[in-house]
Amino acid sequence: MPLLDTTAIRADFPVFEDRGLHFLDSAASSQKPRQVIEAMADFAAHGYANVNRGAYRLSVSATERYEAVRDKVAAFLGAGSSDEIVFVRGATTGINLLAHGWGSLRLRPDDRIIVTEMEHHANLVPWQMLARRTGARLEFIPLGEDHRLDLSGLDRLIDEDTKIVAVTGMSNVLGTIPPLDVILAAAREVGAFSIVDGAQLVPHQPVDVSTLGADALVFSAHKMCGPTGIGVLWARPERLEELEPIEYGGDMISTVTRYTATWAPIPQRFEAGTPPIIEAIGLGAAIDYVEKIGRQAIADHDTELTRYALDALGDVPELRIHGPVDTESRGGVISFTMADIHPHDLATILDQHGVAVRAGHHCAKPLLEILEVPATARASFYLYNTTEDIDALVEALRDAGEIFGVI
Amino acid sequence: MPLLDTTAIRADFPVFEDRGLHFLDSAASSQKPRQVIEAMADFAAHGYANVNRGAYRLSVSATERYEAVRDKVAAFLGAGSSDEIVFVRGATTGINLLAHGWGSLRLRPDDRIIVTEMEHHANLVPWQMLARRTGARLEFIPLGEDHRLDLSGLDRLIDEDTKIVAVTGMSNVLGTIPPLDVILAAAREVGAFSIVDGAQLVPHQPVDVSTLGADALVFSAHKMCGPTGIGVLWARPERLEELEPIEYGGDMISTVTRYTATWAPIPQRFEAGTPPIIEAIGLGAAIDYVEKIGRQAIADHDTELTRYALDALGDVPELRIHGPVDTESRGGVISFTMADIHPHDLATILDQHGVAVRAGHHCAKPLLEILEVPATARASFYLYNTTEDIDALVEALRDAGEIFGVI
Amino acid sequence: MALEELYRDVILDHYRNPRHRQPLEAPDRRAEGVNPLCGDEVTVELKMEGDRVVDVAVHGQGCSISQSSGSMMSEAIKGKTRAEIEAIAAKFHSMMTAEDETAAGLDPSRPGAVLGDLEALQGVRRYPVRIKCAALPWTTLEEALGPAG
Amino acid sequence: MALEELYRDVILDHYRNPRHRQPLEAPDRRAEGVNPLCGDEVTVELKMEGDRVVDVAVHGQGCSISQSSGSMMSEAIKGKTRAEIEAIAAKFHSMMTAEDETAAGLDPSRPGAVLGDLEALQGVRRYPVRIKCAALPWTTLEEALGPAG
Ligand SMILES: Cc1ncc(COP(=O)(O)O)c(C=O)c1O
Ligand SMILES: Cc1ncc(COP(=O)(O)O)c(C=O)c1O
Repeated sequence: MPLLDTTAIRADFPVFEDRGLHFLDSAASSQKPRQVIEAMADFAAHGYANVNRGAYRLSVSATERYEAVRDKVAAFLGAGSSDEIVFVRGATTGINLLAHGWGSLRLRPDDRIIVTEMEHHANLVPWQMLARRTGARLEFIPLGEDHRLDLSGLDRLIDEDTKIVAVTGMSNVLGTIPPLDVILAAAREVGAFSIVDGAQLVPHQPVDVSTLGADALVFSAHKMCGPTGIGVLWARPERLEELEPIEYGGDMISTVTRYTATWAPIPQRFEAGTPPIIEAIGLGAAIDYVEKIGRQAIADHDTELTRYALDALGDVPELRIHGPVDTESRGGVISFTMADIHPHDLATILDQHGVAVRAGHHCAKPLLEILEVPATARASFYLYNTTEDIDALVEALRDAGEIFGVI
Repeated sequence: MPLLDTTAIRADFPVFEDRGLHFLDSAASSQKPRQVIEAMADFAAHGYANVNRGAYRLSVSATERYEAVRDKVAAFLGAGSSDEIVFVRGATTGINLLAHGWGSLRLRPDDRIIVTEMEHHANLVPWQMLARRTGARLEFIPLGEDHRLDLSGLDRLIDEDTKIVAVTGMSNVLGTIPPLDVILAAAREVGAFSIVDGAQLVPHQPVDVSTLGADALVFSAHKMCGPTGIGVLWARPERLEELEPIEYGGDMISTVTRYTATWAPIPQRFEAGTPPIIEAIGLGAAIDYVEKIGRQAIADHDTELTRYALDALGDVPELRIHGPVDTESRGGVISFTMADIHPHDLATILDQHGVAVRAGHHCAKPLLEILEVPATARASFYLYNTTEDIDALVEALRDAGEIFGVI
Repeated sequence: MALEELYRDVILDHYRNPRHRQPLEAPDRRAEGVNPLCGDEVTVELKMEGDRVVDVAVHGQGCSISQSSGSMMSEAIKGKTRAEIEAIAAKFHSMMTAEDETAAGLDPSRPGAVLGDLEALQGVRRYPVRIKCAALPWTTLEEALGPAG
Repeated sequence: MALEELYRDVILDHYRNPRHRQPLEAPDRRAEGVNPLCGDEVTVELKMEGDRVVDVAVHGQGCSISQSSGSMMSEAIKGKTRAEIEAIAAKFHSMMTAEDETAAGLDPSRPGAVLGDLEALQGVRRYPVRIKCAALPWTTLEEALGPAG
């Protein structure tokens, strides 16, 4: 039923040589195909040197390969130019850069920052702290009954005082994909800086910033078959012009005297110090990998698995799903609880069945507050998952129900 | 003459399968041994999952391996506890964290920040900007005639108003190793926060923070046979207690409500978001590699090569060395210029001989101002270099002299 | 799959029917513990008479391991002196880290003889990530008791 | 090793004896260019009469390639109209990026016939990292001239 040739794909991922592993935690971080692992190892072995300012061939070619990944990312996102691509450590770092480098300078008391009730801490705590520093007010687009956003009050929330609208592209707890077009249009109308936390979205769906309507987008390589240690901040050139660098050091300066410094052009200005060079090569290989399979195909595959899982989980007694129970505007992330079994206990039992799920607050405590659960277990799908993984999940859940005597 | 078995060592570094490569740019970044490359590839292939909060075995073992590297770093540095080790993106990020997270909150107008005239921009520009934000004054321990620091005015520079003393452990331009003990003792006397930029020092010398006398030390893995994308901030527990986190997001919080958050214990508090997990494994392997060879042996090897090079370069007509011309308190970094040949032209010619050196301002523009040169060429040594590399350098320099008609 | 070894009935019983859960009116000592990795929470409240814990409350939220451990702990320490409690805690910790029952100082032929219900938690030993769950009430108790003096 | 191809005598001559180095008294136009990667600097000053560059100064600091390119450029553009300069610049850029002399529109049998001394810079083509050095004076000139109008 799923659309991808998972047999071929799984053969690319060495971790699945362990046949008993049902890895359902890609929302935390994805596994890595050998194409990515080998590209990094090969570059580290034979092509490595520090980038920029190098006058010898090894360094020149390393610089070219590093910069070629910037071009690749720009093309991948539909950006107008590679200069709109800033390499950062990850989604978290990208959001913090925007909060410190734009928000701190521009927000005034009683300005508004709008987020949603389903943000990851990475797209919440930086805005809380920005609000505290500047006196701006943080407000929330609420969650509706259906585990989707309730946009009925959007006009009141996003008004002339609204300076920043930061919204997740896909909830890492519920799987919900918000109606970005509506929210971003409202932000544009009032001239607010609009930011999409693409950590969950970009690895799983085609995203084209030329039509997205956002001012900025962040994502991490490690959730998209790529390495840890690198992520991307894309922003419109006008917004990057407004952004002040917050990390200072080598490679981000134009001139330095004893007491003053001026900044290098964008995007280097935001990349102080030796960048994650080997990781950039890995990100390039990850994009190649994902593009070869096709982002739409991945999205469709996610959807099919989600449909299958919602169905199968619906038959498990005492199981409660937290999130939309259809596949409309949702990704392959399913949170659940089962009777009074604590999610950590669930996860331990599932683990004994080879089923890897995450349990906890998923870095979204205020959302779990609303869901009125201290924790959930979460299964999430990616291009290498199969319906067998879901069957194993369901069987393990039944075992958990029996061990705890709830079914 | 050098003390290390470079034949065996070079066999560990795949890049040297290119026999014609004389890599003399380790001060910018070192090459990577297969032990490091393979450890990372193997972990990415078979041991990878996101760390923390994982309730399944793969994630638990990834977390344990990640945290074991923290222990390894603590032992490597002689730290009292693993809780004193913060993983950062690199030396630059570590220094910026201290400037923002400690300096911004604690400095008052007319407080003093002391650096030296031979700092890398990474240990200069963050302090310039901190001075600007807080009204504190930035002052410099001057360079003496002998390309070493002139400490004669130290008493006046480091006084009760001095709140931060940030000094390089080894100049990345001159090779000079400052008398850290004297400077750090002066800082301690007045209660200033003392910081050693160990980017060049730690990879090349035994460094033991239990006797160093500093409050904090930073270094990057990539200059020490390790990967890009990770570095270390060590600081005394009391100082880490005083430090505010500056990046907010997952894994660094204890509780989060809609409008407030409290921080996780140290050091997690300073590590927002998914950390450089694969890179940490690489750093662990790099430490193993360096420790197997021995840091004192590496330092001695550097010294022998430096002695040989200073000798050989001394015989090249028209060549001028910028930095100490003996091996006393200096590392294996030699900057030079030759007659009116621009360093970039030198580097291009050397590159044609397979000799990789860096040319430019080496991210130390104020120092080059003092040296009265806009740029230098720089050769730097590491555990895989041999006297043949230096012979090739000298021969290439003679060729350059001939092409430019200066010798 | 030794899951039955982990989730013994007595654990599930304490999880579902925690003892001494009712907060004390005016506790002499109180401490809150959190496992930052999983979010489990435990609060320990003590009523002291001299060196003796005359009443105790343990409440919180979290997995069956942390909560049952807290419940069992409350039974084990009530009425005991600090010295007696320290001895129990030491036995408990060695049970969590020991190789097997005998090494842990338990008596395999007489289950429960040494640590009572707490012995049911020894299966946790095989699940290193859960040991912190079992230990949480105990570290919180330690904090509540404070240094001897 | 085609280093002699790169560092031709005429380049070294311009490097050491740069033409039109003396800053102008009251330039009509001026621009400063920096190559952020290597730090090379070039300043271009122009004295205009209508569309024509009647006097020029080029000074700066950097490698033999950027500085000789500036010096040669100053000779090539002095007295020329904007349109003529644009034509020279176009030829120069195609020389830098072309596959070989013929593709670059040069005449291999008559060195210097098309671009004068500037043709000596064609060896730079084989050193991609240095092309930016050669181009720096030209991009700075473009900035000094500003958009046509
Ligand atoms: C002395 C010194 N400090 C700091 C740095 C910055 O290190 P990184 O670029 O890895 O952050 C370097 C390396 O370039 C250096 O040589
Ligand atoms: C929605 C969302 N935003 C942000 C993040 C943070 O990403 P990272 O930890 O890679 O910085 C995550 C991942 O945990 C996420 O799921």
